Amino acid sequence: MYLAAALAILITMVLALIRALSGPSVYDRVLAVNLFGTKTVLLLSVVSFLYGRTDFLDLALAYALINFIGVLAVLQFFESRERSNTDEAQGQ
Amino acid sequence: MSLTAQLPALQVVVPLLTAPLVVLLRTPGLSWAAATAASLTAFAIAVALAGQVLAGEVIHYEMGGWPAPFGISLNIDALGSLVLLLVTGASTLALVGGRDSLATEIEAGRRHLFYAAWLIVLAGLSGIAVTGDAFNVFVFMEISSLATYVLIAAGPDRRALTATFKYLIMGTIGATFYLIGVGMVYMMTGTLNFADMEVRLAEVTELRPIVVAAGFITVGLALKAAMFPLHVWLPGAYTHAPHMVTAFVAACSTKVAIYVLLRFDFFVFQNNLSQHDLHFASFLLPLALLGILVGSAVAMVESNLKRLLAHSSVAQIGYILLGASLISEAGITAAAAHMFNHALAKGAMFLAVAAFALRLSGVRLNDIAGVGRQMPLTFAALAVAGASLVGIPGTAGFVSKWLLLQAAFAQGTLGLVAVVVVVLSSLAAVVYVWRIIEAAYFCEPSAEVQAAREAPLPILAVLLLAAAANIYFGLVPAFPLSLAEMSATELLGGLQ
Amino acid sequence: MSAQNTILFALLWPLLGAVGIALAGRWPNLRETVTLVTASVLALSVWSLAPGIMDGGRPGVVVAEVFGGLSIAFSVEPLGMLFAALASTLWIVNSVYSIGYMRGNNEKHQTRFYVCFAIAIAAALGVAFADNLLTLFLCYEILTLSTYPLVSHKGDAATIRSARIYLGILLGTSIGLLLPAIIWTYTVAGTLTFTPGGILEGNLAGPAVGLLLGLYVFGIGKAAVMPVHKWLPSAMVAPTPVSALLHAVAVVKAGVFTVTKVIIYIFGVEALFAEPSGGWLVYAAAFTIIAASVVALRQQNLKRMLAYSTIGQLSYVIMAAAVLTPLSEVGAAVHIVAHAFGKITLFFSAGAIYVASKKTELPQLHGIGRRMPWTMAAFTIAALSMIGVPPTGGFVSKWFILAGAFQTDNYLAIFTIILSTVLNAAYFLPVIFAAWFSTEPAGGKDHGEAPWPAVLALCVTAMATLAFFFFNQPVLELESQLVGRLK
Amino acid sequence: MITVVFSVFLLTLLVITALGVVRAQNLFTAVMLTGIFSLLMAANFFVLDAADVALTEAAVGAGISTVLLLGALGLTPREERASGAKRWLALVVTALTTVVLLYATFEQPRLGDPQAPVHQHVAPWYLEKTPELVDIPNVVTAVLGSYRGYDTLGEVIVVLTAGIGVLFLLGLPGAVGDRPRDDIAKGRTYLSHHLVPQVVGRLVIPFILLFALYVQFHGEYGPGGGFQAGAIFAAAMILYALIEGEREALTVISPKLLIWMMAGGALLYGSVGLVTMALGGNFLDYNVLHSNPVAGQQWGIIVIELGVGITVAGVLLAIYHAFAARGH
Amino acid sequence: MMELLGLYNYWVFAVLLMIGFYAVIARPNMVKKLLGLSIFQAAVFLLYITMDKVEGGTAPIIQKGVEDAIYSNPLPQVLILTAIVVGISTTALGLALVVRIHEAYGTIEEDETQRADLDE
Repeated sequence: MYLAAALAILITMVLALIRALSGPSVYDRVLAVNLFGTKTVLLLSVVSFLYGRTDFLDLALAYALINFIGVLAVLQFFESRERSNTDEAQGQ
Repeated sequence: MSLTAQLPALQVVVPLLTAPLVVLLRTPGLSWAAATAASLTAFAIAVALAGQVLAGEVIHYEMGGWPAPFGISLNIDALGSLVLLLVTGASTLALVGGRDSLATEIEAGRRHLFYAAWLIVLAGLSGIAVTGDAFNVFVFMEISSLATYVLIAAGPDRRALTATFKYLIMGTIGATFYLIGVGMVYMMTGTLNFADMEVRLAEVTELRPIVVAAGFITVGLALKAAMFPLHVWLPGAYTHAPHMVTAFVAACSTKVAIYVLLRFDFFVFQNNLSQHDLHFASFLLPLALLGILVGSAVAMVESNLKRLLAHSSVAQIGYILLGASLISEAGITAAAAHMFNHALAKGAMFLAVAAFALRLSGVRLNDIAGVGRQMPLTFAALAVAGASLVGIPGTAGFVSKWLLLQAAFAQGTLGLVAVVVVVLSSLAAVVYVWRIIEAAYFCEPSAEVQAAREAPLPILAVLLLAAAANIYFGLVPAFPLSLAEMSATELLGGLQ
Repeated sequence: MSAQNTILFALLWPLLGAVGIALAGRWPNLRETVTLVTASVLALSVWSLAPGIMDGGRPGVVVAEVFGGLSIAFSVEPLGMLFAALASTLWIVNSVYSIGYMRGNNEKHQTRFYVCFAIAIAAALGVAFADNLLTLFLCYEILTLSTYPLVSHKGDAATIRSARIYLGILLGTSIGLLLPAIIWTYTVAGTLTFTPGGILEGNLAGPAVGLLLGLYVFGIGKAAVMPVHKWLPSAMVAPTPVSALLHAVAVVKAGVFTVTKVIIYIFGVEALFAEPSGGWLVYAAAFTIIAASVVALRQQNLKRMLAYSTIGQLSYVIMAAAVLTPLSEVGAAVHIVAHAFGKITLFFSAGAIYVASKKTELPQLHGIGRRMPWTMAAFTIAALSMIGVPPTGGFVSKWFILAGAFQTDNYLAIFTIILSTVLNAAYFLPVIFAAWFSTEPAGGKDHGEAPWPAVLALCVTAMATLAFFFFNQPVLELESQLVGRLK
Repeated sequence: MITVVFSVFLLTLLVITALGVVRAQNLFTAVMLTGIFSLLMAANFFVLDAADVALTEAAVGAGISTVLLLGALGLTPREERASGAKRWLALVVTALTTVVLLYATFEQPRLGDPQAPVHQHVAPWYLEKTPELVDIPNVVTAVLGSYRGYDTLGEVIVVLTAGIGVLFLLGLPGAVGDRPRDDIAKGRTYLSHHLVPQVVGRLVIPFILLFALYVQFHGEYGPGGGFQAGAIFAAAMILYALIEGEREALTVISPKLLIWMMAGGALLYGSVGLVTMALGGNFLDYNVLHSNPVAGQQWGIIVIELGVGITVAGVLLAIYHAFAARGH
Repeated sequence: MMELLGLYNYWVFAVLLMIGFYAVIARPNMVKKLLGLSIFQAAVFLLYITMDKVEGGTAPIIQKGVEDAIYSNPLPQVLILTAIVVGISTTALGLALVVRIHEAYGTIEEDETQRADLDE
């Protein structure tokens, strides 16, 4: 049961990775990274159950939080870049 | 426990914990004073430890009170003590004399961070010299490296940044290689303690990973030690760093890497890998010889004083490695003695460069033309240190060159090649040191030079002290030599 | 004062003198007085050692143990005694002369000149008294370094270039060849102490001996065996008193002295004689003698001619030592003295001519004997000594060298001496002849003798050259101790 | 068996991602892929029973490191200049290194081999003695805090050095360099007109901080400890800065306080060592801290972990602000 | 088969090392170099963590009441915790340098900065 879930997650991870590698737009990549992070959280949870160490679910929680912050940082980065690009365009 | 018994820990802890304090001291003067005091204390501790070591003791200390393979133990033998003296001595001299020089190069608002990084370098290098644990070496290597990057990046122009970046990349590669090697040794022995490794290696039957580990450790440390041809980071880093940093770092940091190299190869591997000495020598010897030749040759044509001295360092590192690669008592004695003597000579020369830089606009050879008459004492110290670098009798450099040549002679035909190379490079040293002396003394001074005055008292005092040490240890070399001889006996102790 | 203390005193006194000279630098008269007093006291103290040495005493003193059983130590033996006595005595004469020359020429940096001179003398005494090769090497290098400022005295670009050659060759050969030779010696023999009979016997044999000898002979660049002679003509840019110091008092003498000492005390005369691979040295010396004489023949500049003459004369000493017979070893020692007196006179004369008339080239010297009779008389005597005509000192040493060569039927040496005598005559006699008997070219400067201290000095040394022919017994007795017996 | 399969799968993805990082011309893409790389690495660590390391790798590699890289990319060109040149020498050197390593692998112990030397020496002692000598469940924390506490002190100093270095190079308005704190743009951030991140962020920050404290003080019992806690705390404050603005973040934790945190944590750690020395023990010998050595060990570990946490949080935040302020 | 798969981790370590190392020495872009450096270091983390696994073991956090549990080796984990910290510290410092280099040179390509240095 857990194994099947794990397998499914792994396959999703592959798909996310393919999207991240091939792009083509940056938003594809951002989304792929976000998806990948989510899948990692899931994988961790499933593996904890598989190993019988459910006390490690904290870890998955940490991953989820980190993932959120990471995505926000990326967004901020984009916003700032677009802003500066438009500023430049207006300046010209 | 008595204070004496705590000295090995204090050796590292004093500068290590003064560093965060210095971060909090925001006035440059106060942070300088704290750093100098910590460095002086460390030097005093190193002297005390050297006294104990000379009395025939090998000092052990268990960090956290945990016994050897489980906790980290400190282990100070003769070679370690020698390196400690170099590190703390160089730092103290450079700090005591360097206040004015550093004040001109680093803006006041950041100077406390600079001094903190300086102390961390000091602590890191001392930490490597005292520890008996292979992974702890890595940690302290990274401590000292990271802080050294900060010090070098503080250099006056933008080239300091690129030089630091190059050093950062190569230094990290070196440290990671070392980490790979340690990992493989750990994999096959289950321990990180040097002494324990040696014992447990004897039982390992599958030696392939160990051989590879030996290779990685040697290459990694050779990178850190700036062995030819892995020295490419060194000239830039030494040239563009603040002058006092160069004086400090050039005197000791590569020697610490060589120290670890010797420890690993002689203590851990030599007994357990068949023909390791042969491999070690055949790897090291040609590179050492090439390094000597190339370093000397480039130094002969360089016109930037610091770059010239940096290339000379590449050659001098070759001397040390050459001595070690002879794998004889005489050779290692020479190597250890040369570590000490080269630090004295090169440290003093870079101090003199710092003194010149305080009074002149640059340190190229034409910038210092005729300065000998305006700054006679500074220049006299530079000349003495230069003589020591060349190996003129009566100076410290002569003693180790003598020992090195003697050790090479004892090696037969291959040794004769080494003799020829050393002799050639000594001649090159005559040339490049002479170019400095001639420029400073026998060329017509420019208007700027004519207005120059003698360097300020602190740096002058330190410089003269260093120059005097070059002469003193040339005439009465008993102290470093007995440490060097003890080191050789220790390193080769297992071989007989 | 015990002999040990005298040795230390003799080494430290000139250094002390140097400090005194530096302090007195602002008052030229006081400075020169200090120089003269220092020189006189030094000569006296060195001479006071002589009786003890004549009686077979070998006082020694260890200054410092360095490492590996090596030490900085000094001791006095006959050869060193001779060299020390020579150097310290000639320093007095040279100082007197310098006063005349430097003042007459209005030279700059006179204080530096006298200070470095004193240090060079101290180093020369160190070379003379060295008890082992390490000490000798140390003093040898100090001598090189302390004479550099003297050679580059003038300070212009050409002078610096020449001085660089001087320093480069001397330092280069000593570090490149002499130091390896010393270390090699130490490696095989385990000691570096000068020992009668040598220390290498039984430790080194075969072609290695010849090789080691080569390292020594060419490593001691000061001995100016070709091809490491280039520094001597280069050093001619120096003021004349310095040339005198180089050629007669200290530097080249230190070179040949060291070679002789190495042959006698390191290799051992008999051991080296038994080893055919060391035989090349006679050839090298012979070649240098002839070649230098031929080159001297073609010089137009007086000082350059004298320089090449020196190169030839030095190789006399080398050849004498290399002939390896007791008589020739004595001849080598004696020739150091004889050549010293002769050559210093010649340089003094050349300097005096320059001070008085600013003339440096041979063709300018026609008829100068009439203007400067004292100077040219001294010059003549000295030149005759160079050629080896009795009654001059040069004859005595040549006699011994020849006798030594005959002892072993070394026809090469005999032939060389005869040929070089002819060549010496060929380049000296025309100069003398022209000076006395040709007529002076018109339009020259009207001048007389040089300042009196210079003339006095060169007359004294010329007299010494003559005197040495008659009163050479003490020197012979002293040096006969070198080889134990005179066969 | 399961482990091996997981490992093989994850590691293959890891290699593909690494290749992607190296090949990507666009540095932003490379940074994104580095994030994936870290997540994969962390997942793999977790599969290999290294829970503490997995947590650290996630917090540092995927979190802080990405944020810093983006911060730097904001200040530098984002496109790598195309270079067609193949570096044959580099290829040969790397290939040679790899071949040497592969050569060594064949005599190395297999994954999970219980007979491997590493499991015979030293490590069993830790597992066996920790309940008795230190009595905390997380052996990793025990080794980190006590047996190899000296290494960990070194680690804190490494972090501190990085902080010192970045502040030295880039300055931090209000603490290092000439710029005052007010120099930084106030109020509006790039995210301030996006409602969802604003609301969610404000909601989540207290929980992240709470979680950081949990990781800090639960480190003796589960995965975690000062280092991870410090990183998570820093991440929370970075989040605050992202949604509220740089200057607001620097008002909450002032630059001066950041410097005090950087130095203070290390000093706290070191002073534990000095106290043990004063009490007659060796440096960092916690046994002497309490009449009961086991309690002493626990006290010691708690205090030094706190020191680690403070320094790491201070340094990571300071570094982030240094990069961010450089852009304004 | 299992025997060889048991070495797979080491091979991936070697390959990752190679990828990272290549990026460091062959790519002129400094940010890329730093990314390569982190891959290079991460490879070493993998080497260490691979060592700690024991077949059938679990993370070395001792469970109350479970008597016969096998625990993996805690020591490599501790070492790698330290190494990760060192890695991020190096990256942070390197990035700060890159930012400063960009400000000073206007480029972060190493060959271009070298040319600029030579022109001085």
